Amino acid sequence: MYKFVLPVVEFTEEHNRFRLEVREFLQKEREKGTYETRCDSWLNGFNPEFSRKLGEKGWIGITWPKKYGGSERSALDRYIVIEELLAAGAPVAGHWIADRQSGPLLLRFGTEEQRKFYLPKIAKGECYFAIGMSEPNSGSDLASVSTRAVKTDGGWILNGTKTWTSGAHHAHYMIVLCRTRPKDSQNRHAGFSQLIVDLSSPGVSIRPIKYLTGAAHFNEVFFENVFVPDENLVGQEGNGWKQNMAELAYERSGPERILSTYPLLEELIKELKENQDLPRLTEAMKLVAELNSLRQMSIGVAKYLEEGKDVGITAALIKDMGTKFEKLVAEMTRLLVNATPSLDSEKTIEKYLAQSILHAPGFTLRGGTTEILRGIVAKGMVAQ
Amino acid sequence: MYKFVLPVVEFTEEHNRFRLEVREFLQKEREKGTYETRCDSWLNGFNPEFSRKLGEKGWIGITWPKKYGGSERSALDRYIVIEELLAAGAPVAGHWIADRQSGPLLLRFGTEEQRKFYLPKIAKGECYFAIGMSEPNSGSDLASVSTRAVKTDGGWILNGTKTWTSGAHHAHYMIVLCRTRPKDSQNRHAGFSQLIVDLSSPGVSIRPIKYLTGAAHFNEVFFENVFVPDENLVGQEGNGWKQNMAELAYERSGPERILSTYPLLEELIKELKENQDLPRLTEAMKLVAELNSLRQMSIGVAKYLEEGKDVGITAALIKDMGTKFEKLVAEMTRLLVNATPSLDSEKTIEKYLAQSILHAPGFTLRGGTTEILRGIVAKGMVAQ
Amino acid sequence: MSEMRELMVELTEKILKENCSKELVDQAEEGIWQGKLWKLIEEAGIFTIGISEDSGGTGGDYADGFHVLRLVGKYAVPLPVSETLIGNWLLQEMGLQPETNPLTISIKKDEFINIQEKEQGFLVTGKLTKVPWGRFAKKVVTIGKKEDETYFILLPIEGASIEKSTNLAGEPQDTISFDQTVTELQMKFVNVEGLIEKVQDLQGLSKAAMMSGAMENILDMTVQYTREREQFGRPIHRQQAVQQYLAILAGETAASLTITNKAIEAFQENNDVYELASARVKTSSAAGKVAELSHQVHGAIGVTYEHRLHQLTRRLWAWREEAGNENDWAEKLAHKILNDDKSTLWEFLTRTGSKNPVG
Amino acid sequence: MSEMRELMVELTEKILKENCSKELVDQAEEGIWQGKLWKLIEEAGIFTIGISEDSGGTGGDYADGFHVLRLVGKYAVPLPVSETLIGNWLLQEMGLQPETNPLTISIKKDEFINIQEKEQGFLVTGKLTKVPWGRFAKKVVTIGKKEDETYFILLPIEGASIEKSTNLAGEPQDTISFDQTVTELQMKFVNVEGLIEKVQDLQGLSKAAMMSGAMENILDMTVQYTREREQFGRPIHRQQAVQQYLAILAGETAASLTITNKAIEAFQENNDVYELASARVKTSSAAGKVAELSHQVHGAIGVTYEHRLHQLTRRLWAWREEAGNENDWAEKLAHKILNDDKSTLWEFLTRTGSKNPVG
Repeated sequence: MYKFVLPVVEFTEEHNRFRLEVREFLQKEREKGTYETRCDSWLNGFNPEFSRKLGEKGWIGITWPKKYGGSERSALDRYIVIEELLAAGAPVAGHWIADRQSGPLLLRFGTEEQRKFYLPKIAKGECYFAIGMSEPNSGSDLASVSTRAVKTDGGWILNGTKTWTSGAHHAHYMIVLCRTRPKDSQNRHAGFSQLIVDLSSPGVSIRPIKYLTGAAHFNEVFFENVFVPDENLVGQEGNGWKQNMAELAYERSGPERILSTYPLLEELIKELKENQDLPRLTEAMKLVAELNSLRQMSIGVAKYLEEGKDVGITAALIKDMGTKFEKLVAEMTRLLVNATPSLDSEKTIEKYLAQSILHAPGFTLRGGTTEILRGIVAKGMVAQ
Repeated sequence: MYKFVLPVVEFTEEHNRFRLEVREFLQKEREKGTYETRCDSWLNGFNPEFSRKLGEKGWIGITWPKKYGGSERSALDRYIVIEELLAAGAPVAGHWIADRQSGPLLLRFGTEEQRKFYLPKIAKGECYFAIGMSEPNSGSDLASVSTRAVKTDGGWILNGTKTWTSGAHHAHYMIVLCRTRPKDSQNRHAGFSQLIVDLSSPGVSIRPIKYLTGAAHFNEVFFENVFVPDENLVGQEGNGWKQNMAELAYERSGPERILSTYPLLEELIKELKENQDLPRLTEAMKLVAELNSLRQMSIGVAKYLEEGKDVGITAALIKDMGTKFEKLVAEMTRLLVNATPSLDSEKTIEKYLAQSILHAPGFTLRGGTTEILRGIVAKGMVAQ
Repeated sequence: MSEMRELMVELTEKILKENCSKELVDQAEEGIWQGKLWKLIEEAGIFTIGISEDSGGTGGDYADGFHVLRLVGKYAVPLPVSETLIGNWLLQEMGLQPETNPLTISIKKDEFINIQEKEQGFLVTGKLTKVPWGRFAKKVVTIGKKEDETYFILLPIEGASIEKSTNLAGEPQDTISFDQTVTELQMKFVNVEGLIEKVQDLQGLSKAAMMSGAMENILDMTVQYTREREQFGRPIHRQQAVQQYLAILAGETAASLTITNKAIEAFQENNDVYELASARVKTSSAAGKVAELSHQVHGAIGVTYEHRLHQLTRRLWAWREEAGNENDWAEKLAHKILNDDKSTLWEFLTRTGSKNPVG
Repeated sequence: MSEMRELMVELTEKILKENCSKELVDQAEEGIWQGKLWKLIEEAGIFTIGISEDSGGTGGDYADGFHVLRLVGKYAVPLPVSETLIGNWLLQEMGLQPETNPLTISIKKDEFINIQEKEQGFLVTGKLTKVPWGRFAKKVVTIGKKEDETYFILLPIEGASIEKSTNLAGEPQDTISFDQTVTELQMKFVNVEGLIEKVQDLQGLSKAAMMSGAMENILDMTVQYTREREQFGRPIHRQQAVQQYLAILAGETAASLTITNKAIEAFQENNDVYELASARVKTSSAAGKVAELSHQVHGAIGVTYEHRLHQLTRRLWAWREEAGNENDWAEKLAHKILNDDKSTLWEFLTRTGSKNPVG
C-alpha cells in the first residue's frame, strides 16, 4: 500500500544564514515602499520591479544550472526563498508560475534550445508564463480538454480556448495542453501535447475575467488559428498528459498552498500577544501546530522532489490539507479577535481578514479541487 | 424544488403542565432508584419495570386510539414525553421500537386483527418489537435484502438472516422485510413484503453481537424454515418497500437523533456554571443554539407527521444533522472542561463523556448512515 | 401565517424578483442609488409594516416586517430597507411620524451627538462610525446629548461630512461627522441602555432574517446549478461528493430558517430574546459554511464577478459580523444562563416555568 | 535512519506482528497478564534502548526508543512498554540500574509518598492515582518526601493496596495506596519541578508516537476494508464519499507521523519541546477525526467487539487525554510565545536566531 512517509529535514546553520539574508532584503524593500504585505500575494501581487530585483538576487530559478541563468542551489534553499516571500506577503505573482512550474517543466522535458532561450529570461524575473490547462466546461475533468493543434508546415495551427488562466494578461508565454490527435475512446489520456505559445502571436486574444472582488487576476484566452512553430513543442508529441501530470506535482506541493493567509495568522498572534490573551492564544496555537505539521510535510516533499522521487499523490494530499488550513485561519481569526473584515480598514488585521475571506473560495478550487485531490489520494492508496 | 419549510410550534400552557407532570414522574423514579441517567439510553437502557410503569401512565402509544390501548393524545404530547425521557436519560430501550415505529406501522398498514392484538400489549409496555431490515452484506443497500418467504398452506416459510437488530434478545416480535417474489432486475424495489415474526417460533435463533464496549445490545437473528401464518402479513404482499420507507420516517425524525448525548451537555453546562467560566460557557452556548434549532426542526416534523404530510426527506436531513450534533457534544465537552472520560469514574461528567465517546460511532451509522441520508436529501432536492 | 403576512410576502417577492436584478445590485455597488426600486418598495408600503393604518402605516406587526426582510436578504436588495423599517418602528415608539425617505440607524455605546440649542436652530457636533448606507440616507436615528441628558434623536444628514467605506458586500458603512452643524431635528428623552439593547435585538433579528433569506436563495441556485452543470459526462448532482455538500447546505439553511422563524414569533409574542440569540448564533455560524460549500459546488464560475452567487455570499460574510457575531450573541446567552441560577439547562430550553423566565 | 534504529524497528515489528494478535489484546483486557509477549519484548532488549551497552542496556538513543513506541501503538500492545522504557531512562539519569520487570511511572504535582526511615527499612505512606498498569507493575517511579526534602524514588508495589480502574481502552489506570508499608526502595535527591516537566515531555512524546502508530494501522486497515467490502455491487472504495474520507484519514495520519518524527529528532538533538508540543497538539486533534472516520467507513462491522478496529480507536480516545491533551499542550506553546516578547510568529516558527530560542 502507498505510504505517506516523509523525511525529517533539519535546516543547517548555512540555511539559516541564507534565510536571514532573504528576510533582511524583504524587510528593506517593504520599508522602502516597494511593496505592501498582503494575503494571497502569489496570485494577486503583480510587481515587475520586484520580480526583477529577485532575479538580480539570483532567487528565481535558484536551483537551475548556472548555464541557464540559475544559481545551482539546493531545493531547500529554494524552499527558504519562497516561504520567506509568502510569509512576507510579497508581490511575486508575475514570475511565480514560470519559476514554479514552467521552468522546471522545460528543464525536464524541453529541448536544449528551449532551455537556453527561456530559462535565463525567467531567472532574470523578466519573462512570465501562464498555465494553459483549464477550459470552459472542462473544469476538473482535464481529459475533456478540446483545444487542438493541427500539424502544418514547420509548426502547428492552434485553435481553442483556455480559461481561469491567472496572470495571462501580464504573461509572455503560455504552455498549452492541447490535443494533437483525435480522441481515443479507449484511452482518454492519449493524444495530448504541450506547446509553448507566445501570447503576442497573431490570433491570440485575452479577455479578463473579473474575480468576485471586482479585480482582474484571471482571464479567458482564445486561440484562433494561431501558428506555433515546431520548436515550441515541449517534450514528445502525444506525451502531453504525462508531462502535465508531472507539472502538477510542482504546482501542488509548495508552501503557497499553506501560506496564502499567513500574514493574517501573524497579525492574529501579534494581537493576542499584545492583549496577553492566554485562552485565545491557546486556541490560536492549535492553528500554529497545524501549520507546523503541514510545513514539515511540504519541506519533506521538496526534499523528495529534489531526489527525483514521484511525489504526485503526496503533493495532492498536502495541497488538499494546506488549502483547508488557509481557510481555517480566516474562519478562526474572526472568532478570536474583535475585527470586522474590511478591505479599506485602517487596521491591518481587518484588511488581511477581508482579503483572506474574499479569496478563500479559490484556495480549494484552483490547482485541483478538494474533491479531485481527495480522489487522487484515495485511488493512489487503494491501487498500490 | 423541494423546500424545507417547517411550521413554528408554540407549546400551550396545557402542554407545559403535561411536561411538568412527566418530569416530576421521572424525577421521582430516579430518586427511588428505578433507573440511573445515562447517555444513549434509548438503545442501551433496558428496564422492563420502567417500561411497564410508562405503560400504566398511558405514555406508550400515547397518540393511538383508545380502542387499541392508546390515549388519543396529540403528536406534541408524544413529543413532550419522549424528549423528557431522553433528556433524563431514562431506560426506554425495551419498548422504544414498538412505540416509535412498529405500532404506527401497524396502525397505518396493519389489519384490524393485528391492531387489536398487538397495540394494546405494546401500550402496556409489555410487548417489544425489533427491526428486521439490515442483513449481513446488505448494509446501507437495503434493496439487496435476500431474506425470503415462500408461500405455503396458511402462511409463509421464512429463511434468511437479519443483523444489527437492537434488542432482539429482549423483543417478542420482529417486523421482517423480506422478498416474497424473485428479484426483478428492472425494479430493485419490487417484490418485498413485511411479516410479523414471533421470535419464539421454532426455527428462530438469536446470536448476540458484542458492541465495542463488550456489551451486547444487538444481535444476529437467523430464520430457518420459520412458519409465519398468513395473518402476520403487514399490509399488502409486494408493497413491503413502500411500507418500509414510511417506517423510516418515524425512525429518523425523532428527538432521539438529537438527544442521545443530552445528559452530557446538561452536565457540561452545570459544571461551567459552577465554575462561573464565561468564556467557555459562551462556547457551550453555540452547542445550545444548535440544539435549539434542531429541536425546533424536529418538533416541526412531528407536527407535519401528525397532519399526514410526507416528511421523509426532512426526516433524513434532521437525522443527519442531529447525529452529527450528538457527536459534537462529546468532542466539544472534552475540550471545555477538565475531564478524563472513564466508564467507572466517580464523576458524573466523566462517565457520561465515556458513554458518549464510545457510543458515538453508532450514531451516524444506525438508522441510515450519514452518506445515505445525504444522498436521500440531495436526490430529493434535485428531483423536485 | 396571517393573511396580511401572506399578502405582504407575496407582493414583496414579486417586486423583488422582477426588479432586483443582478445588474441592479452591480450598479448599486458602483455607487449608484437605486431610486426606482426604492420607490417600488415604498409604494408597496413595506417601510411602514408594523405601524398601524391609523398612524399612517401599512398595518401588520413586527413579525410581518421580519418576514419581508428575509426576502430583502434573499434578493440582496441594495438599499437601507431594514434600517428604514426598524427606524420607523423606533420613531413610532417615540411617538414620531414614520419616514418614507431612506433612514439609517446608529445607536451605539459611546457614540453620540452633542446638541446645543441656539436661536437659529440646533447646533450639532459628533461623529458616527460605520453607519449603514450613511451616504444615501436622509436622516439618521441616533443618540443625542444635551446638558448631560440623553435623547433619542432623528437628525437630517444633510450638512454632515461623510467618509465613505464599505463592508465585504460593498454596502456603504460610512463615517458621518457633524461639526457645529446648524440643523432641525426631533428629539425625545430616552433611557439609552434600554434603547441600545432594543436596537441590538431588532437589528440582530433583522440580520438573522436577511441571512436566512440569502441562504435560501443560495441553496436554490446551487441545486439548480448541479442540475445544469456537467462534468465527466453527467450532471454534477450525480457526484456523491456534491450530494453530500448539497445536504449540508440544505441542513444549514433549513436550520437557520426554522430557528429564525421561531425567533420572530417568540419576539413578537413576548419579547423573548433567547430564541433571537439562538437564531443569531445559528445563522452566523451557518453563514460561513453555506458560503464555503456553495462556492465549492459552483467551482470557478461562481467566483467570477459575472455570477450572481457572490452578491449573496459576500453579504453572508458581511452580515454575520453585523449587529453582533455569534460570539457576541453566545455570550449574551451565557450571561442569561449564569444569571439564572435555579434552572437546569433543560428547564431553560423548555421554559415551562413561565413565559419568559430568562428575560 | 541509523542502522541500529532500522534493526530495532524491524525486529520489533516482526515480534509484534507475529505475537500481538487481536485475541491477545482481548485477553489482556479481561485482566490476564501477557507474560509471554513481555518476555519476547524484554529479550529483544526493547526496555533498555537508549541505555548504553556498558550500563547493561541495548544502546541507541531516545529517538530509537520513540520509534519503537510508535510500533507499540500500531499493534496496541497491552503492556507497560512505554512506562518501563521511560522509567529506565529516568533510572539511568539518576545513576540507577535499569529494570526488566514491568515498571510504571507516577510523577505528578501534588502527589507524593511520605517516607520514614526505620530500623526494619523504609515506612511509606501515600496514594498515587491513575497509575498506568499499576496492578501489573513490580515497581513505580514516583516522588518521595522525607523530612521536607523531595526525592526521586523507585518503589516496589508489593504491599500496596490497589483499587482498579481502566481508561477507555481497558488499560489499567489504578490507584495505589501505601499505608505505613515497610519496604525497600531506592531514592535520589531531585528537583521536583524539573522532573515533572521532563516526565511530561517524555510521556507526551511517547503518546504522540503511539498515537501516530495506531493511526498508521487504522489507515491500513481502512484502505484494506474498502477494497474487500462491496456495496451496491462494487467495492466501497469506488464511492466518492468513501474516497473523501480515506483522503482525510491519510492526511491526518501523515501529518501526525511527520510532525511526530520531527519532534523526536528535535527532542533528541537539543531537547526542543516546541516541536514536541506541536506533535502532541496535532496527534490529539487528529485522533478524534481518525477514530470517527475509520468507524464511519467500516460501518456496523467496525463497532463490533469481534473486529480489531476498536482496539486501536479506543486507544486513540484514551491516549489523546493522557500526559496532557491538545488544550494543555497548546497552552504550553502559548506560554512560550507570550514569554518570547521579541520574536514574530515567523521567527518563532523558523527559529533562525538560535538553536532553541524558546526553551
